[in-house]
Amino acid sequence: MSLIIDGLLAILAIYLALQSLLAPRLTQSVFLFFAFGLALALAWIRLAAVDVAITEAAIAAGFLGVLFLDALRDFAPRIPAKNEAVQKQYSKSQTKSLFLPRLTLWAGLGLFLLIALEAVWKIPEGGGLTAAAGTLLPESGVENPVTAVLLNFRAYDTWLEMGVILIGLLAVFAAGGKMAYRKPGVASQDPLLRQVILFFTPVLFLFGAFLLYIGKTGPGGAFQAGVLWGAIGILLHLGGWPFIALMPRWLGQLLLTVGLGFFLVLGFLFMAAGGALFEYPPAYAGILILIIETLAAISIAAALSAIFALLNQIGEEADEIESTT
Amino acid sequence: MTIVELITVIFLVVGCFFFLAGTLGVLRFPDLFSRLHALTKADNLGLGFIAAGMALHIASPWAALKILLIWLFTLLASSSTCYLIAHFQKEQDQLKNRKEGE
Amino acid sequence: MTHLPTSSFPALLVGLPILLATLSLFFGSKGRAVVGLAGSLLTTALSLIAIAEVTRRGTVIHILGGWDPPLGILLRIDPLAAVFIGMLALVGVFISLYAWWYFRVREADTGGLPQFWPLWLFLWAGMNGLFLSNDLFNLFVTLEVVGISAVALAVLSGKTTALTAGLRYLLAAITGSMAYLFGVALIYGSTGTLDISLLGQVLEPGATTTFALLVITLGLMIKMAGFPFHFWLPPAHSAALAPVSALLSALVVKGAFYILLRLWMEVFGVSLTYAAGQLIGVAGAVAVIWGSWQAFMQTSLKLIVAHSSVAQLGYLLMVFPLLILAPGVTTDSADWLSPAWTAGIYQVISHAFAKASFFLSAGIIIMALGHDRIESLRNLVGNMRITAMAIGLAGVSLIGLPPSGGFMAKWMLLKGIFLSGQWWWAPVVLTGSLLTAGYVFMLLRLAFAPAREMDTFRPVPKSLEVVALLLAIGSFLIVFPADFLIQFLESSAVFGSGIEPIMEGGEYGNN
Amino acid sequence: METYQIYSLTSAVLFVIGIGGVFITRHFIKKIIATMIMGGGVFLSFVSFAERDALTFADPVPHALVITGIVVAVASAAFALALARRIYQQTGDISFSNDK
Amino acid sequence: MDVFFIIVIVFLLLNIVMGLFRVWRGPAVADRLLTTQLFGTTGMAILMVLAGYLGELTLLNVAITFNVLAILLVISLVKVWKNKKGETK
Repeated sequence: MSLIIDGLLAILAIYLALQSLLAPRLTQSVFLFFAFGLALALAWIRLAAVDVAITEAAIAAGFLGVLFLDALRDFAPRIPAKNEAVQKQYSKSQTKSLFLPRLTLWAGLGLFLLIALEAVWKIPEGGGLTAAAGTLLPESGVENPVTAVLLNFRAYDTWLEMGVILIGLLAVFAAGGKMAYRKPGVASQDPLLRQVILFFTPVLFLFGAFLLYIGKTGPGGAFQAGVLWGAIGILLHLGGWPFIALMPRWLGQLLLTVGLGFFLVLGFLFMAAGGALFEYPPAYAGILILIIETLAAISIAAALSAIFALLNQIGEEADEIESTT
Repeated sequence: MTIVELITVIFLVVGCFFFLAGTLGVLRFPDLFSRLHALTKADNLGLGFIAAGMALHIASPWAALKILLIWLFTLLASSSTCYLIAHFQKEQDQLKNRKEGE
Repeated sequence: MTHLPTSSFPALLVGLPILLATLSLFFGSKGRAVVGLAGSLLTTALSLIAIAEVTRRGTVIHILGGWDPPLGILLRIDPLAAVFIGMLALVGVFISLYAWWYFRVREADTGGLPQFWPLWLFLWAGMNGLFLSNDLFNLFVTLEVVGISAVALAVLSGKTTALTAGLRYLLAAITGSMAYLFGVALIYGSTGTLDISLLGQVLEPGATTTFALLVITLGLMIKMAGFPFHFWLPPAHSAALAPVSALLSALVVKGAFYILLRLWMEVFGVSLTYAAGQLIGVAGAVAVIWGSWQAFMQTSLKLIVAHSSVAQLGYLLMVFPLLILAPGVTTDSADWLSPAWTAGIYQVISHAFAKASFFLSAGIIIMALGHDRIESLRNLVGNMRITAMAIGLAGVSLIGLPPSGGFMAKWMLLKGIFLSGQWWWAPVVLTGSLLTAGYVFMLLRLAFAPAREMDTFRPVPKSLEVVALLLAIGSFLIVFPADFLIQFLESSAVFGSGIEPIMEGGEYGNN
Repeated sequence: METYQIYSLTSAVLFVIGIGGVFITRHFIKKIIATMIMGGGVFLSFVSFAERDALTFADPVPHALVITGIVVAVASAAFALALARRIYQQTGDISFSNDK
Repeated sequence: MDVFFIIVIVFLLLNIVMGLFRVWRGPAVADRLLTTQLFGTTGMAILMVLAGYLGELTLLNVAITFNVLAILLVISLVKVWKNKKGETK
């Protein structure tokens, strides 16, 4: 009976994915993609992956949504006006493409789909690592198995991944060229907007802290908390208080690197004491993991809000160029 | 079927009705402002009924508190949303009219 | 695998560059350069010490967090990984030295590019992690570290061509890693482990494994620009700044090749067929011919070098058909396996040295001329003797003339081809070499030709030219320790192994 | 048909839609969305296998891998968006010009 | 009772599907944003019902996450698209 829900969700997800690629307008695409994120979040819940669902909710509903919406303003309003020639060429080349190559392309994709479906249909029962994780869980220092895997059993992956976030920020810097990033913002004039931002800032902070703490025993943890805290930075930036740009340079750099750095230095310390990298004594594992998670959440939050601020700056620059021409 | 279950069912059905009303409003109303109206009023009412029904069903004070919090936040968020979007659209319309007037 | 001696070197090889990269973020562009160069030297020293440790103790491992696989992650340096790490360290340190002077000279117009050094150290750490990792998902994370930092380096100049090429590169990289990850998901679902050594024992053939092999190969082919997914490579590599082009072309693409080689030989033996090897060999052969021909047709130096990379990567793919034996042949009777492996390893190393030298020389020429159209190379010998020599030597190594490392690679490849009886690859190798000779000698002819119009050569620091020349000489010097290197590699379990495909109608056909 | 099978089949479909979309769509943003859809498919397959292998709790390893993967995918998507916007700002192009 | 919950969830999902029409139609970007709000609210309702149906109270945390981040999109639209022509055609 509950398969109806699953079937409906599956059809919805596939439909949304297809439509977000086929929709003729970019805004349609992007908003259908947001809806796709929601469908996925519901799918995670049906599959009993609440940790993943919180992450997806935070990322898809929050961070990615804001990034795409911010990117849309570059593309959406001007395409019909400015680039009519491009548009014409665009539609022309679409109709011009030959029938036969298209047919081969679609046939190839169809064949690929069929063997993909066969592969997942016939997949043998691997058994997974549930039992292994279950037996070792008491030694990990936390009660939530997902947190145990993330911060203890496979801490190396998590650590490298925090490196990836930092690299992502550096990469956005690299793509941005030599832009004047440290512009003081203009505080928003709208009283309600200010109140909303001021109200939601502590709410986001408290809920993030709650998720961070609860991550020890139940769904939640550093990433979810990091995204929620990053949303604070984004809100403040949007409200005209770009505090990341205004804080002293060293403090910003400290916030960005403290998660990655502390994680590694702690690992090196225990390695010097005779263990392996990221090997924690079981008695202290719980408290060490909590400290690492807190610092990691701070770094993730700082990195995400800085990424948003930089992308937003690219848009502002584009606006300025447009308004001068 | 106990009396609590009956109340839960009634609350959920009423909630679903309001959700349907809200969605129909979003689909059928002619302009953005009335659609906003339908969405932010009816859906929140629907959510409130469903929240109340589920709080009764789960019957744990901690969960009830969380559900209440969710509902209050949603009320706050959607009333601000309503205002902000309406204000935004008004400015956009004005801007458009001015541009067309030029 | 867990019975092998443990060592801290694997952890340090990844940890140290990342620690230094993180540290360098606290400095301005000058401080970053100092930390970056010091970090490069330190990492190189550490890599060499680690290799010495491996020659002494054999394969060493590091069990991260003390959790045994399959739940935990294991890092290991076996001789094969040690050779790749050594190549990365030696080529990397020269590129670092070049970059140090390059950005000092160009500080006025690039602002010193403060992002270069931290990204380069992150890239280095990611490459080290990739060579060391023994875990499929961890390989994905290291691939992403390498991929994102590589694209970020490629777009540093901020020019439109670089940005467009960079976006194409990034989309290809994301698509490649997602395809790879889908394969990993299927393998995890069907076996419940991610550890490469364990997978080699438990993986069963079947539709799922075959599809996983297909998407993983597809993803890695996109990442290493194997034909027909080479489209992103020439624009991205030619539009980047000179030190970046060098490290992208010489080092980064080798990462995906390394994973492909490891996974085919250590994990997917059960699913591979003779035809699969032939197919990837054909892709390699087409890449050799197409890339060399395209390089021959280009008129700007960097595009010639970038297209030549497509061709040289094709040679790497042509090793695979030799490693998968025809039905009925056993590993013991196949005496071409050792030459084929040697050819692959030597192709990787000699291409790394020669291509790095070539791109660095191209950077010097751009610095001197302001552009890199080849008709202005006239009288290069008169103006910049050292750079002309570097281009000549690197070109000779790419063609595969004795006594270069490239010669060693191509000669061993031909030996393997003839011993295995797969003679149809031989014309491809020879044609590729002829075409390579065509564009290299075209460049050299121009370099020796008397100047027709007066192209002004601005002075360029001698140190830059010397670094490029040293790399070119390096591609010759690597031939001398060949005996030692092959002996060292033979202590690795995977080196010299071949795959005996299970015939149709056997276990594989029934599934 | 089990619950996990519905989702693992869906994951294969999403993966193919994504990989097709990357090559077929033209607009930069749509290409980026296509890579994210591909990622969604991959993560869905991981989590569906985790549900299949559940004992008292679902297999935590794929959940952890997916959380890692989502964050990695977001970092690369942010970078891709930055590149796409800069290209549009400099040239007005919304797709790779020499795509046929 | 379980059957009833499933019916409610399916009903709410169909509600979302109907709402998609507005994403398709637009016409203004604000209209499309409106539907993401609709999805958010409906999604929260689904989450609550699922929490009761599965007896998994942690799902409420997912709902709160949706809840506190839903406002982010609206604020970013309002701030970011200010003085933009918007999509009118």
